Amino acid sequence: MKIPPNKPIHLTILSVPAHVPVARAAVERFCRAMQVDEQTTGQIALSLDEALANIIKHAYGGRPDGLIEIEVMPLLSDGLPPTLQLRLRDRGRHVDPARIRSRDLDDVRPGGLGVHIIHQYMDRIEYRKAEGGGTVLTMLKRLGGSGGRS
Amino acid sequence: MKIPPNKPIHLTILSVPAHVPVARAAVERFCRAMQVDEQTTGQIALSLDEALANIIKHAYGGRPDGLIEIEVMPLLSDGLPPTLQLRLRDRGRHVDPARIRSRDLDDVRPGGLGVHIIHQYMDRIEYRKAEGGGTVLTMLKRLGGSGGRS
Amino acid sequence: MKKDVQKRPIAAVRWEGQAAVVSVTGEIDLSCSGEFQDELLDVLDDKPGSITVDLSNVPHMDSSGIASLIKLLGRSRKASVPVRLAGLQKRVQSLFEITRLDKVFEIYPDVTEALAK
Amino acid sequence: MKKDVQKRPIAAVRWEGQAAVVSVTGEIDLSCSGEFQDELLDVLDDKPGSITVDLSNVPHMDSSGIASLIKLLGRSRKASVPVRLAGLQKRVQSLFEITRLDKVFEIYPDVTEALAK
Ligand SMILES: Nc1ncnc2c1ncn2[C@@H]1O[C@H](COP(=O)(O)OP(=O)(O)O)[C@@H](O)[C@H]1O
Ligand SMILES: Nc1ncnc2c1ncn2[C@@H]1O[C@H](COP(=O)(O)OP(=O)(O)O)[C@@H](O)[C@H]1O
Repeated sequence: MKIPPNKPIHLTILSVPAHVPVARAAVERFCRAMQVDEQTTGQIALSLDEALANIIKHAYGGRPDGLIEIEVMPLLSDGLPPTLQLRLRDRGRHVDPARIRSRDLDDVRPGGLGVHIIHQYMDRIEYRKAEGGGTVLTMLKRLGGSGGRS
Repeated sequence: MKIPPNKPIHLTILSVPAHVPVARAAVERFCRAMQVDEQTTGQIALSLDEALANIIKHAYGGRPDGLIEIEVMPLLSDGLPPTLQLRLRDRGRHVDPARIRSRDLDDVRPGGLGVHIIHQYMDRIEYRKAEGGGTVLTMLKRLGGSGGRS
Repeated sequence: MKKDVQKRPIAAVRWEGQAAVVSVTGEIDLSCSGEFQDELLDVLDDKPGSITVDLSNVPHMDSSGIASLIKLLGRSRKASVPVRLAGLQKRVQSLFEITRLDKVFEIYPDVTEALAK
Repeated sequence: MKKDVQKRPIAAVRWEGQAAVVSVTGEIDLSCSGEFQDELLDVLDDKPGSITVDLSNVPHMDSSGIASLIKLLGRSRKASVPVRLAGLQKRVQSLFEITRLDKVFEIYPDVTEALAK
């Protein structure tokens, strides 16, 4: 029984750190059901984790009552490699995407790595101002091989 | 960092079996984050599983394009034991709750056990006709001890 | 993509003389109980002297997995092939108890004890 | 409720002579990296000769967990206490590589090799 392609699942959590592992568990299980390999699953899970942490810390400034909507969708169409799309929507402070940048890697100190990690692991990242306020972050990860089909 | 009480998370899946383990993983991780013990977590996970299977098979008759909305909420209020509330909403065929019954346990044959399992494991079960069509199933599980608070 | 993905739900079938030992891996629910049943019945088609189903790597099973096992049990009885379940984790053991199927199936702590019968 | 729940994120601190071995369990993310950092710094307060952080039971760590470890490293350097990481799972090893922190931390395959230094 296969995960249907081009059909989303949705998860809505609050901007609290304790909800992050719940979202991560759902997305990891989704990847496993698609038979995505462990390495790719780990990269997707960590990117989700970092993106959620940033929404909690920066878009909502640590406020625990913000909503975060997560859409997970396997994209499958002729001529394109199977891809997982993660879309995160918040209703917090929107900042110019150009300002969303990690620190210099050589400047070793706590923090300032999340955005770098997402860029390393995901194939495409787009921040867009959401209608009605907040930000929509879309991340794409190619699954290669038979992923997404199986 | 604790799971906030009386605040829900929401998950929307399709009426396809492959989405069931994704929902289960989210709910299991939610329980673990609340430090619910393994036995109770297993009972909640299995009840969710059976309830989703029934919605897929009976409310949507195997159709893969039905929506299932899942709400998970820890209930915590003075004088009441900490409780997990699972609420499942479908938009499929609603049947008289009185007709939702498992087979006689002694009549051993494949199938006909799901509703029995849910009644064994959950403390309260209520089927209600949903506004706009379909059914809302609310299941409550007492967590005892410190669960929900931690 | 599938390089490190294990075969599921039945990881392997091993023969100890006439006895077939079926190793099951992962969660068994509606998303895989169909394959589970088909693969169990395939083992019966190979005419074993007995079938031992090793559930020690199954952290979760629902009533659809139970249905597959009941189907196997029914067919096996007709063929006079004993079916034994081994290594149930607590969560699965509890499921067999509340459905009273612990009285219907032969259940052993592990494969070694099941094969000793 | 908590009867079978393990202490998290730091399951245990063991002493081998002057060397402190910190066993970490479970996923480290924003929901527990604060506790993680506090508990690591508590170990440093006990003035060990070295600190080995056993990450072999950590399937997932994010940049907030890394931040806790960098904080520990900074403080430990001031106190001239070597910090060693041991047993990184593939996912965590990869995180250290893409952040180039595999050049900043001393990383060993397991605790035994870390303690042998
Ligand atoms: N979702 C977001 N909304 C607003 N600003 C963000 C968001 N994500 C990242 N940023 C900005 O980008 C910077 C770098 O983010 P990151 O690399 O994850 O490190 P850190 O979050 O530890 O500062 C943040 O400090 C913040 O200014
Ligand atoms: N969500 C539901 N909607 C409609 N009917 C249901 C639903 N859940 C259960 N039922 C009815 O109750 C019966 C018993 O369900 P169950 O014990 O789970 O066994 P099974 O699903 O294997 O038949 C089903 O056969 C069905 O007629």
